[in-house]
Amino acid sequence: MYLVKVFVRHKKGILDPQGKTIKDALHAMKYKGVGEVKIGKLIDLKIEAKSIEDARSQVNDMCKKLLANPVVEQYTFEIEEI
Amino acid sequence: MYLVKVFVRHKKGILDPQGKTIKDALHAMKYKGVGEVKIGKLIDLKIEAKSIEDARSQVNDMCKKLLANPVVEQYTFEIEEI
Amino acid sequence: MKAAVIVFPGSNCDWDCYHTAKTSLKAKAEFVWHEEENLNSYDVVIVPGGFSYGDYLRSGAIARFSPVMNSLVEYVKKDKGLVIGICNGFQILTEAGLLPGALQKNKYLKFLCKNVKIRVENARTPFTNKCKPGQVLEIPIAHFDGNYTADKETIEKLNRNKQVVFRYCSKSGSVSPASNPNGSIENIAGICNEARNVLGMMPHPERVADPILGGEDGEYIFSSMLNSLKK
Amino acid sequence: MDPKVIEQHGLTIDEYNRIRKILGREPNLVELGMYSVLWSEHCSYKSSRMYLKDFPTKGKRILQGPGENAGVIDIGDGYAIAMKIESHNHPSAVEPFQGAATGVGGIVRDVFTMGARPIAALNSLRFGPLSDPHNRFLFDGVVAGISSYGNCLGLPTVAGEVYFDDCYTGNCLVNAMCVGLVRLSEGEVKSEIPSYIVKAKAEGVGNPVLYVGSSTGRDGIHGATFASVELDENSVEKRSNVQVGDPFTEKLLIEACLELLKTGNVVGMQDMGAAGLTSSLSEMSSKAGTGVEIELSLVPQREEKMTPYEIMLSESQERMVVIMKKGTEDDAFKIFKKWGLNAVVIGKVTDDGFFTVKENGKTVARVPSKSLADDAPLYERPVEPPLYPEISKKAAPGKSCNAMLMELLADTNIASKSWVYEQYDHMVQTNTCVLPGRADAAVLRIKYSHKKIALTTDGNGKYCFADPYTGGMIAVCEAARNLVCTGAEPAAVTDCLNFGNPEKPAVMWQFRECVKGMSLACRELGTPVVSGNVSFYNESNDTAIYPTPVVGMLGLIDNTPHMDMSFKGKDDLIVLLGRNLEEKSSCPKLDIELEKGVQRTCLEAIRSGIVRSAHDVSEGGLAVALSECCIEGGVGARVSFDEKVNNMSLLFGESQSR
Repeated sequence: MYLVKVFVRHKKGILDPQGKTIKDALHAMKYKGVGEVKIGKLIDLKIEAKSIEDARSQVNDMCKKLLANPVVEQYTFEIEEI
Repeated sequence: MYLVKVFVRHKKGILDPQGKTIKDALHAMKYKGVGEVKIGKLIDLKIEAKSIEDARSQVNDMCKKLLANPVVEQYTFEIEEI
Repeated sequence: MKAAVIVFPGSNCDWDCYHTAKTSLKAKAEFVWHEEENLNSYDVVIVPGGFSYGDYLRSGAIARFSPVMNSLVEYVKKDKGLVIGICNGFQILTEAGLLPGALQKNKYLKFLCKNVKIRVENARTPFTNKCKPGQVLEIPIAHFDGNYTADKETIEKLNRNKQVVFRYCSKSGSVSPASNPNGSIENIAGICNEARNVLGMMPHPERVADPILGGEDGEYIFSSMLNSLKK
Repeated sequence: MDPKVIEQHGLTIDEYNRIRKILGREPNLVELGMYSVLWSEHCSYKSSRMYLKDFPTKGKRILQGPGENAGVIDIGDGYAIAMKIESHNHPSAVEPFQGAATGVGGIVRDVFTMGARPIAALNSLRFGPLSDPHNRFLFDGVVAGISSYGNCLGLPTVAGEVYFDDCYTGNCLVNAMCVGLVRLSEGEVKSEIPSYIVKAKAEGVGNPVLYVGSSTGRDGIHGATFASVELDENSVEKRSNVQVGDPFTEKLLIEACLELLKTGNVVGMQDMGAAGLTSSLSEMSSKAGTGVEIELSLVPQREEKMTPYEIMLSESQERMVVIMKKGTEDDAFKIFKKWGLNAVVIGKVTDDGFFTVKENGKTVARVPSKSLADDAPLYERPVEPPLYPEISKKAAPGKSCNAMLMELLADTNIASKSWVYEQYDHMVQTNTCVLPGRADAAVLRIKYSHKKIALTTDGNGKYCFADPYTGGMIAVCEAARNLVCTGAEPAAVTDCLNFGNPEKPAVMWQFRECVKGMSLACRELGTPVVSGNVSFYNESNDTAIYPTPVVGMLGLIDNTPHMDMSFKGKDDLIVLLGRNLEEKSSCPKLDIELEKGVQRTCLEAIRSGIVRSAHDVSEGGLAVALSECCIEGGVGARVSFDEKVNNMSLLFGESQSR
């Protein structure tokens, strides 16, 4: 059994209205030191697989097909055996 | 300048309809090995602060007040100087 | 004339499109459940609005893997008839790669339901041949993720091939940030594919195809489709 | 049983002793939990039931009055409307988004459990002033919650009201209303409108009890008793398990349940509301005079090792109980499998009148159903008019009329609510003829018929605080007036009565007077009450809200034109119906005969075709009403009066029946 953390972020150059709104809100709450803010998705999942390589290839597949939209998003993930 | 990654997740026991629907979709796409799936928010932000302790305390504050809803969410974060 | 209205779990404008297909398209309308796989007998396929799979993960991200989508891709490749994706339908068509680009969260991070003006950018498509170029139509939008986005090359290609069919505009027809409700690049509200047999648009023409609802500009689109199918 | 545990369950010692007498023994913890929920104010109406009897509930159009999940009204052309309004105030104060979202989910289930397809939603919201950031947080979260849930269902939110007043700080009011449509006979036209009205009865000994919908978790345990307990500072932490709504599952549930009803094999159906399994099954078996036996190991569970106590009191959302004819369960399994939902037989109807709960064959609870659902102790609480000075309206310190008008138009209680309703999809299902903001009520057409219906929600806490009796009458009259201004004839009422702590005589007096006033107005205007809800304990840190009865009303338009409020063309005449009075008290008088006369005149004028728009005079008086008509119409207006009333009262006075 493997524990996977998938991080889905906007591709560079793609506008992130949510990030900007939250930065403005933080400034309004006197956190002046805050620079750029970006919002992404965090997907935690458990997966049964024959090996860590097998798990890794399945997760890559799942990200390409479903979990991330290649037109506007990019993904990275961490994987550990539990 | 510090680079912060904030992970916001549902509290234990709080229903996560998105996670369940995505798990069912992955099963329908023949990824039978997938167990529980949970969806959360990933917030990347940069912050100017006097020290790493100061940055840490500001980020904790921001999470409690805005970035995470204490009633249904919990948060953790990673911080590194850049 | 036969029209198919695809129903995904969570579609909620399916009955609205069914009624409009009968009244405005004068078609024999039928529902096609997302697990069925045969669209060849239909002249029109409508991918309706709604919240397929609750809009979870991304609008249309899961619906695109339904069995019916394989036959829709075939249907488009073999140019069997016209496909119109409205709101969630447009999102599903982009996720499935039948139309380029993606629909992101609205710029002001709020769901938005209101009448808006859109300008006909290309009056020579099966969906707009009853309109004059530059004509302004008033058609309502109702979405949280209508912010059309694509990379520079895609936008240039869309403009070059005249695939941009509608842009959000003002009452007088001018396209400017002021008349852009959701942050879409270059006010894009609707596009078609190169073959011109697939249209995706965020506004809901089926909601203004009956005078009692306070507007009839949706009729321009359905009568254009009827007109092009008769030839 | 340790008295502290009893008190924690919101039960008094007398109530506990009553339970012991019923059972002839000490209740165990599961049984105590079941009684604590069913005998809470929220479920049993123990402090209000004696006064609710005042309401008129019969009428030639009324097919189902109070007592079922929703009221049902015959609107002609073979169609009927099911409707109800309910409050979700306390959960929204703790977590606004989910509190409001699950409020919508619950009221929608109350409607389709009768067999009607939900076709419209309305809501009535009240918050503290927006100057306070926490009130802004609640307001933003509640609107976003209603929007996200309703829009996902494809249910148009077509009308409502939002008010801001100091007394609602710390105690926001979130009342959600749902309207459904059902055909009275199987029509020939293929349509999405079902034609099988079903009641919430567990009839037919041996019939299987089916659990359908989402799995059970620890959501909202003590939700029902929580609704009957005053909020205090630490109530925020206590609520670890907030109820979370899943509108996607609810949409599947609507389609699956309506499809199942078409088989004709459904004997009874009810949504799992407050305390899920406990309230639904006890009410269904008590109504049918039967008993029910269930096996908890068969209940689909989302979390591990849930105790019988947790399963019986869980308020997980999007779950229903369905009683099928013996042997027809396969219909349910097939249909619910198609829609990807649980459908499991968890027990059967029995004839011993008992609610028997087993876990792996061992009985963990066994109580008479009737004692749970119907035999809660009824209280005649002490009643005493409060001693507080008449709050007379503060005369504007010499402000010019223009300045006064501009100030009123900018007031959050009067200004445009487009920021709110543009977040609601108010057009889906293509029936909305009059969009929000355009008229005094929403107007929807009924496809395949010549009928149209008008819908509104109205209430005024300030008036009821000053004079509950008249305030109650005004709440009903104003709702009726709003419907009449769209050309509709008022037909029926559903009400949500939001009050403070009933154990305080002043609150109980306000409640009794309000109900008396509302009852009279309902009788006089011929609008019986078909359903409703009472929400007490809207009080925190010892300050109660204004007594706020909210009236949801249905109006009918036969084959005649409907109206909106916008002034249309040049040289149209502007006519004022009713009398302008100079009134000192902050609750204006209401002359019911004048009200009936004004409404009938306005309706007949509209039906005769001589009227181009109509608008009632409410908050902000005549000047605001005229401004609203001009703004909506994009035109100006010139008016003149020769009245004996001073300018301030004439322009801004809120005298009724105009």
